[in-house]
Amino acid sequence: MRVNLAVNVGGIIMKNPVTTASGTFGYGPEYGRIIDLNRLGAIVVKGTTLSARQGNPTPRIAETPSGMLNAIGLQNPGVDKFISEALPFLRNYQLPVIVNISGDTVEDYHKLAGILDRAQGVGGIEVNISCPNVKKGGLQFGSDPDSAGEVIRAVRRATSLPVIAKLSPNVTSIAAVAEKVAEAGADALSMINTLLGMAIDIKSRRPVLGNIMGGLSGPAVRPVAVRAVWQVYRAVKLPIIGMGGITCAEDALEFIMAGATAVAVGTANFVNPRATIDIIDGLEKFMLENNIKDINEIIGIAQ
Amino acid sequence: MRVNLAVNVGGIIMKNPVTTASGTFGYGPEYGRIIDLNRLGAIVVKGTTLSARQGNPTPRIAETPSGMLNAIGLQNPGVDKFISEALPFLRNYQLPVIVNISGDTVEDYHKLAGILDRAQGVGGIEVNISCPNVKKGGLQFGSDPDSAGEVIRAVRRATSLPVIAKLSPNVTSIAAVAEKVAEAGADALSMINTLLGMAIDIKSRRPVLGNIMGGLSGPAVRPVAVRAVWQVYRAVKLPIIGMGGITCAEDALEFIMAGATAVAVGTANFVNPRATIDIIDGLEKFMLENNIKDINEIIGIAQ
Amino acid sequence: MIYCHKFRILKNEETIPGHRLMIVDAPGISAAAVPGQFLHLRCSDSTDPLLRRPVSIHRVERDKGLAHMLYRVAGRGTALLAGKMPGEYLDVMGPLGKGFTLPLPGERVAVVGGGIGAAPLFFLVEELIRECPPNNMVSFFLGAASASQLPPASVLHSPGLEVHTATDDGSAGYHGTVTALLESRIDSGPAGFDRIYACGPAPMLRSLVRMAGSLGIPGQVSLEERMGCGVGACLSCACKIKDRSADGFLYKHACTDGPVFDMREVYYES
Amino acid sequence: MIYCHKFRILKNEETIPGHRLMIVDAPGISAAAVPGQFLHLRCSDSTDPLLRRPVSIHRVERDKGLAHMLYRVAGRGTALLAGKMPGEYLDVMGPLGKGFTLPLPGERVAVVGGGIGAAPLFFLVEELIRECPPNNMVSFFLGAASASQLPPASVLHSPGLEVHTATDDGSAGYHGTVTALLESRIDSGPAGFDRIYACGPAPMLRSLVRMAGSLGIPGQVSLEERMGCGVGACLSCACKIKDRSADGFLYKHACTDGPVFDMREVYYES
Ligand SMILES: Cc1cc2nc3c(=O)[nH]c(=O)nc-3n(C[C@H](O)[C@H](O)[C@H](O)COP(=O)(O)OP(=O)(O)OC[C@H]3O[C@@H](n4cnc5c(N)ncnc54)[C@H](O)[C@@H]3O)c2cc1C
Ligand SMILES: Cc1cc2nc3c(=O)[nH]c(=O)nc-3n(C[C@H](O)[C@H](O)[C@H](O)COP(=O)(O)OP(=O)(O)OC[C@H]3O[C@@H](n4cnc5c(N)ncnc54)[C@H](O)[C@@H]3O)c2cc1C
Ligand SMILES: Cc1cc2nc3c(=O)[nH]c(=O)nc-3n(C[C@H](O)[C@H](O)[C@H](O)COP(=O)(O)O)c2cc1C
Ligand SMILES: Cc1cc2nc3c(=O)[nH]c(=O)nc-3n(C[C@H](O)[C@H](O)[C@H](O)COP(=O)(O)O)c2cc1C
Ligand code: FES
Ligand code: FES
Repeated sequence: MRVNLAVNVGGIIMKNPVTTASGTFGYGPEYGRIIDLNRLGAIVVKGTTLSARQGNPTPRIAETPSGMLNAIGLQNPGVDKFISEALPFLRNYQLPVIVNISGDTVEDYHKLAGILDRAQGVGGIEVNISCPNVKKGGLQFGSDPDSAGEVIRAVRRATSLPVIAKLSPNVTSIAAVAEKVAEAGADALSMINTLLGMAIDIKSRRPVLGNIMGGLSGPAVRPVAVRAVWQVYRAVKLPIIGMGGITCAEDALEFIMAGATAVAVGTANFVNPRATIDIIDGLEKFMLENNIKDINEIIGIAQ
Repeated sequence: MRVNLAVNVGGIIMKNPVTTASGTFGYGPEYGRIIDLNRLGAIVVKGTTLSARQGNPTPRIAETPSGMLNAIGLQNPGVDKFISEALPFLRNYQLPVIVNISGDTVEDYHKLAGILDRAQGVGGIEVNISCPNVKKGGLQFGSDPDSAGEVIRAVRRATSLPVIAKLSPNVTSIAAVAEKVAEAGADALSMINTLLGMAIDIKSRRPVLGNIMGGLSGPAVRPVAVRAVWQVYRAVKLPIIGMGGITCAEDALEFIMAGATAVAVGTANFVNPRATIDIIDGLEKFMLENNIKDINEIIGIAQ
Repeated sequence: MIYCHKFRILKNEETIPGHRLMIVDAPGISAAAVPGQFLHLRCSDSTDPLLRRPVSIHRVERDKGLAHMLYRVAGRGTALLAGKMPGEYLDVMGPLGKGFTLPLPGERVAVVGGGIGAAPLFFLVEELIRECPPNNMVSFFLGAASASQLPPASVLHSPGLEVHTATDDGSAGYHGTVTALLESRIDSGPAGFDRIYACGPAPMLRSLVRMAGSLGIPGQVSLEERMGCGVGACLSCACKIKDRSADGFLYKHACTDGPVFDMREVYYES
Repeated sequence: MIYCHKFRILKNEETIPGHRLMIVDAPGISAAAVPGQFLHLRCSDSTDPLLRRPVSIHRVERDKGLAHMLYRVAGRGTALLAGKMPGEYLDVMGPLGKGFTLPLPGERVAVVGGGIGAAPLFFLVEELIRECPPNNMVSFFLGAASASQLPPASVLHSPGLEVHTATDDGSAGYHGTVTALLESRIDSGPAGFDRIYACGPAPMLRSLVRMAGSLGIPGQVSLEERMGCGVGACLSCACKIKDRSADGFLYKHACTDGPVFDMREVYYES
């Protein structure tokens, strides 16, 4: 039997449903020395802003039970350098490159989308309205359904590329945000970004992270992420890229059965740099063993 | 050196800052066969409603990475039976008994508070406006600052007992809810209740829990809980009972340093039935080793 | 008295494929335990996996102060248990739950175990042999998927005991389910049974309860549910028990009201 | 080539109190590694603790295909490492990072290690001895809290090598910090140093960098930061490196730009 793993995420054709979570996979070359990037369904690169950002003071990460906190603070060289220095490498690969963008203002998002629209080799834009680690913008946009819609509308106007809205779990109703960004013209949704968290070093009596608060990711958050996908799948008709604590094919299947069309692997890359490949292989094996011809058959099957 | 562990939580005098999280410690006798209940700073009993509740279908729990999901559904015998059958046992102990209450309507909460106000041996009322596992009421009240305030106001009118509002982390701004319940007359706050989550059984292709969604608790959620305490400590002046993934004295100290006056132990009881006692002993040891005379000195010290 | 601390492991060996016998040095537990009770085990010091795992007391050797457990390696927790070496210490809580009530003098007893459900019944059979002879006849019915999965009942040899086996594939004993075997014995023989004790997978117990009910034979079954606390505090291990309420049932708790319940009490949806 | 799989542990023994030497059978790694590089270790199969732990390559035995690590049992991850038995397999990723650049022919070299920071310097000293003799004089300065905490440098004996020790409590060698010892040697002797290599706690490196700067001696230091990925993907291991920007620094990453940096590049707040 041959099985079909290909999925269509709002116009982005992925040869399998496995991509990378922004900020956990650099720009490709980092893990390209360990795995064959061409096997991925798509790659989502580190969050990009209009101008370069230094990021937050250290420590930037802290380990927590089955998870980690990060407060990187969107360190990145800015969109122009991204296009001139990081994108050429990625053009060598046969896979959609999804660029994750962040801004301080709606105008920033609009500009970023316009610049990327003109860049060669960009397969889609993931709009991060949910970063808990920057002072302005970020989570602020993502926590209010109307502002979230406004950002997506601005991006939509600037580009014909597929637009993915990345949602935050730090809200009372993620479905309400999903509805607004759907109305605003998003082609797909990705979820979840990190949960706002913190840790305290009882020896120094100070927060562990240089930035005080950070984003919680990893297996610890998986139940929250699966729930978010489940809820949003019922609320809107857009394809979903599910993420949050995925470490293996079984985890990925939880998301797919809850309603995700694709999945992204984040923190697990740090633990097992071959996690994405193991998941792709594991999905295929599961399909063969369970006589599933097309992965699309089981999207949302648990609903 | 003698150290002072006693704290005052909105009028509830606790001989040490360690209590139990509602729903994880039954009504006392369950763990009373293993530990000396008199050593606890207070006991918070299982959620009580006006009339008896059957609770949700099984499975009611599922294990997740460093955590667990529960959807018990507030199974309880109703407040009258609680008073006639569970409370007499607790009157034998020298410790404040805090009764956790839940209702479908604001009126329910009002009535419950009135009934408990007249019962002998109740030291305080914890108002659960954050239970994710019941159809009506529960989380619905807790997710909207104004409804939360309304519930607390109704309880406040019905009783002169200390009123503790138990907050949900499933909101965009927990500080905003805290402000409203403070205005409404709460004497203290407790946080966090469980995070809304779910798990899917990929074999059956169905949600694991009988109730589909459930509440995530245990060490996995600790960073979210510490963050909530930190934020609320800055927003309102009320004492906080911190909880969420506390397993040992070091964890408890994280909460205290973030701003909690007391801490509650939940899921950890299931893993280590002596967790509460170990934490009390551990806090005293920490104070002796670090020359802290009064636990109150370090409340919020990391701020 | 509920013990809860680390006990030394004396043995942890595969017995039948995929199943292991663990013996811990736990005099207090072995002295206090009654058949049908269980132990709640912490499989790892890490918070993942977090919860304890309930495992029945398979046998006790009171004179040596030992408690035996027979477990199937089912998932992560039991796999971690399987990795423990003799000499290591295991965090054990117990004995927990309500055990079986012994029969009346002279009653003819059928003890029916399906799969790993047989584990606690060895303790029961030994207790029946010890407490009830020579008046009670005990027939132990053991069912498994195939011959290799049958726990060896030879340890139990005693004059008053008959052991019957059934396998799904017919590789040993009766070819069919253990319930069908019991039924055939009741049909064929003159000697019926006055009391049935059973433990095994839910569908087996269900058909057994129905059969016993229609034959009017009283008995007890041991039920399984997911457990958090093991002591009645978390209300997770709910089992439906018949009740005159509108629902027709109320939830009791396997860890404290059970795991052993009267067959007539167990509520099954029709 | 970055290896990432399970390697067999050949040895895992306490050397000095609280410190252990682990040897893994990893021919590819030992052949490819250069001094100053590190390995990223998964301490447990569970998700708690979740992240890998960076540990330097302490030495290699290329002929036997072995990689050595010398580690201090600092917390949960290293405690789990300490529990591994020879014969078990360890998930190792590496070699990672940029190592030390060897000196110019004829340069007099000071290698300065504080505490467990000495670990990677053994590999460096061995490489210096192998690659640079007879032209380079190598002085290895080792500092620790007390005599019992000094890693034995006897393994390194070689004609071109001088070993000097310092302890905080004076129980062995110079009484004081290793930086003070180095300073005293520079002051007293006619022979200064042309190049300094160092690894150790942040305050030690800071004062060493200042000293080397004021004396105009070039060199390299190995920095420590909390690491996620180990390959430059997560941007967590940020180190401040001097830069002409408004901030005066930019963040480079210990796992890929380092952990070894030029002393003159490292940015310290004044
Ligand atoms: C009262 C009682 C007595 C038992 N006695 C025995 C025994 O003597 N021998 C034996 O082999 N097994 C026994 N079981 C079943 C045993 O508890 C499970 O096989 C075990 O918990 C599986 O854990 P795991 O981590 O290996 O599997 P996983 O599937 O990874 O476990 C995931 C979660 O589900 C729970 N779970 C999984 N299967 C069961 C189950 N069948 N019953 C309850 N919870 C389950 C686990 O405890 C855990 O919380 C008993 C169960 C109960 C309730
Ligand atoms: C490039 C590099 C090389 C190193 N080489 C060695 C070596 O050869 N020998 C040795 O003993 N130690 C070395 N360390 C330090 C070693 O990584 C830490 O001691 C170890 O991570 C502690 O883990 P733990 O779980 O035992 O401690 P915990 O304190 O429980 O760790 C908690 C978290 O903090 C991180 N962490 C704690 N201390 C450090 C630290 N000093 N540096 C970076 N992260 C830390 C851990 O990785 C973990 O994520 C090196 C560190 C780096 C960055
Ligand atoms: C170190 C780190 C950096 C991240 N950076 C970004 C980012 O730049 N933009 C973004 O949208 N999400 C970022 N995220 C969030 C992840 O993309 C992902 O949503 C989250 O980590 C949950 O998935 P996981 O549990 O698989 O890691 C980052 C996460 C981590 C751990
Ligand atoms: C099995 C279970 C039952 C619970 N029942 C209640 C309840 O009845 N009322 C309530 O306010 N919280 C209830 N909770 C939430 C806990 O009191 C606590 O807020 C939460 O579990 C976080 O703490 P923990 O991580 O220490 O368990 C319950 C939690 C669990 C695990
Ligand atoms: S396991 Fe907690 S009530 Fe039974
Ligand atoms: S550890 Fe991830 S960038 Fe250095």
